[in-house]
Amino acid sequence: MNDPDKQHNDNGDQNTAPYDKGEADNLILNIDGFEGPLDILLTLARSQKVDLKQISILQLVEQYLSFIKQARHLRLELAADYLVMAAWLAFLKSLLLLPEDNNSEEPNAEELAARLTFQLQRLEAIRNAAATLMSSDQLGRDFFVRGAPETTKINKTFTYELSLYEIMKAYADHSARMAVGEVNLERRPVYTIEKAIERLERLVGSAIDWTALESFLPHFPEDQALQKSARASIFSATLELAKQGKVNLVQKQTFGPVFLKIKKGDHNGAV
Amino acid sequence: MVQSENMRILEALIFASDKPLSTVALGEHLSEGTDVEALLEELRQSYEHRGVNLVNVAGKWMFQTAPDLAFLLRKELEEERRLSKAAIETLAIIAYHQPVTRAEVEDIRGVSMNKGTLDVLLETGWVRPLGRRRTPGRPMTYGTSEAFLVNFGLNSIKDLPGLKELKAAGLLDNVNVALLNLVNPQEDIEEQGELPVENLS
Amino acid sequence: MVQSENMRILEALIFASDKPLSTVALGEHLSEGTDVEALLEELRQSYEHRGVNLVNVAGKWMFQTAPDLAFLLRKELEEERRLSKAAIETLAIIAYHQPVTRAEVEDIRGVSMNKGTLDVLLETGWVRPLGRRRTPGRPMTYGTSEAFLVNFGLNSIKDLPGLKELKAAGLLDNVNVALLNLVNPQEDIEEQGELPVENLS
Repeated sequence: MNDPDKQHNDNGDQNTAPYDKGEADNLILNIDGFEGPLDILLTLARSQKVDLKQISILQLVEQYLSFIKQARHLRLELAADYLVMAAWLAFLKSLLLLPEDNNSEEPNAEELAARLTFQLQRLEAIRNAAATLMSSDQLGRDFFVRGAPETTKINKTFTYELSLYEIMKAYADHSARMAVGEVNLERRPVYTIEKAIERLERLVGSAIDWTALESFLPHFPEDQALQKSARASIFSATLELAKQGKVNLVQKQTFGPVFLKIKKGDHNGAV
Repeated sequence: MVQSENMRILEALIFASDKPLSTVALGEHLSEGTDVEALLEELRQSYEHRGVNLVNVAGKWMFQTAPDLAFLLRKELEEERRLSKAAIETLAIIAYHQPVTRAEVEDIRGVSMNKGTLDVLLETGWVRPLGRRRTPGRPMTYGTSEAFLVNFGLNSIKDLPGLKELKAAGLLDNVNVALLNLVNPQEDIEEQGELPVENLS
Repeated sequence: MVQSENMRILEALIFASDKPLSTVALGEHLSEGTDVEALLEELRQSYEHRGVNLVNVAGKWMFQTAPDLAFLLRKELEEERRLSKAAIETLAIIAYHQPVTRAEVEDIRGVSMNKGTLDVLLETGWVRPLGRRRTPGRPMTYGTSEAFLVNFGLNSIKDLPGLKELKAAGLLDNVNVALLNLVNPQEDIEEQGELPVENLS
């Protein structure tokens, strides 16, 4: 059986060794071990060996101030809050020593002292509670739960929602994407218009009468694409020359052959 | 011992789990109209003197080893569970004063809170944020979790050791309220400053 | 039921352990000369008709939910899942190109296959291994299952719509038909738009 009462120590004074001057030195050496001025005040208050409700605040103030004095004498680095507390306590001491002035704007000394007493009591109480709590039975230390819990086994079955349309779409998209991926834009063989104009100007002079456009075409029996390009360029060149007034064009019917003939005057002029 | 089928089901469900199960969750496995509470009480009694006990923690049910066998099973707490003095003190303040703000914890301890302290406590899963207080600055308040109750074998925050005494002594009150009581002792101490704990239930 | 202290200890030890405990290991916690076997047998019997049973597995002892209550700890869950885009495309390729190896799918898709993709497809039951190909490395080939045909309302895999139908259905609308023909060169080449130049001849 656990016995929390053993740890329970509401007054905190039975177990606490009294502090005399020598202990105060000890206190100072351990200053790093304290968690702030309130912690030190509580330790000092305990040294009065009375119930916290009964402690003498004036005595506590003296204890603290002498503690700070000694610490400074030993040139210990004191955090600012220790000094702030010292200043406040010095102020409190002056209030406690002065006769009470009811009309004064100053805070009530008794109330300030009560406030400090309460803070010390509260800190002491929560420390005792913490000790009791931590010494009570704890899971994984004093009691245990099922070591090998049997968890719920979940038998999951999955259903997949998919339509034929989605499969088709996926395949179509894939095909399209791969198609784009494989495009290889080869440079198509081109018979340039410049070349065509040059050829036409050269040949058309030798033709006296109306001559079909076909007869001016270069021949590329091995290369259909180049042949097509040449046809297009020769036609364009014909139009260009007609625009420049160098040749006349005739087409007797829709889709019929195009005939061209050099303009006489220009020809003469050109030659 | 002849057990009813319902009791066998409850026993199996709670025994299988390493976490406490609520009466409602357990009831879902029994036919409607079953008096689950009564069955659980009966089951609890049948385990009362065994090596494993049925206990009511955090308002839920679980099996755990009997406390008197702790000597046999006691283990060192894992490293991660070993909390610093400051963390333990902070945990106690949060437990007894919840919902409590960081500033209030600092006020009670008289020192500003170390950066990591709250993190460590949140990490243990014992402390959780409880929401913001409707005061200027809307500070976050903290309290304890179900895991905290389970860890210390408490059915509710009201079962915290020494809580009644602390409350009666006014040590859980706000300083100003406490001072008011010191100056004008009131008849009805219970009335005033209801425990914030109530928010948890 | 009054239990002996020894029985309580055994009960607690087995309950709290995260693995089955041997008779010897259990005996170490009891005073020497205790008949551990007999105690365990007694404990086993006391749990025989309860929701939890003490069982001996491979010479070691553990608590286990009674077999007839195992259903309590099982949950049947049906979950609807969606296939990833990659999985759908892989499924489509397997359907259109079967029998096809993993390497071929990767080659067709132009990306390496994610580890889980084939697993997921096999899990759907729509894809199945068709056997190994008689080529070096003997790679596994995959195709669609009967469940695939049933699920998609097809009589046979030949009923899968071809590219032409995909186009007719408008699924390839945004695709340059001329480019698509690079993939399917035998299709529709005659209908390809004549170059306007031809009109001149």
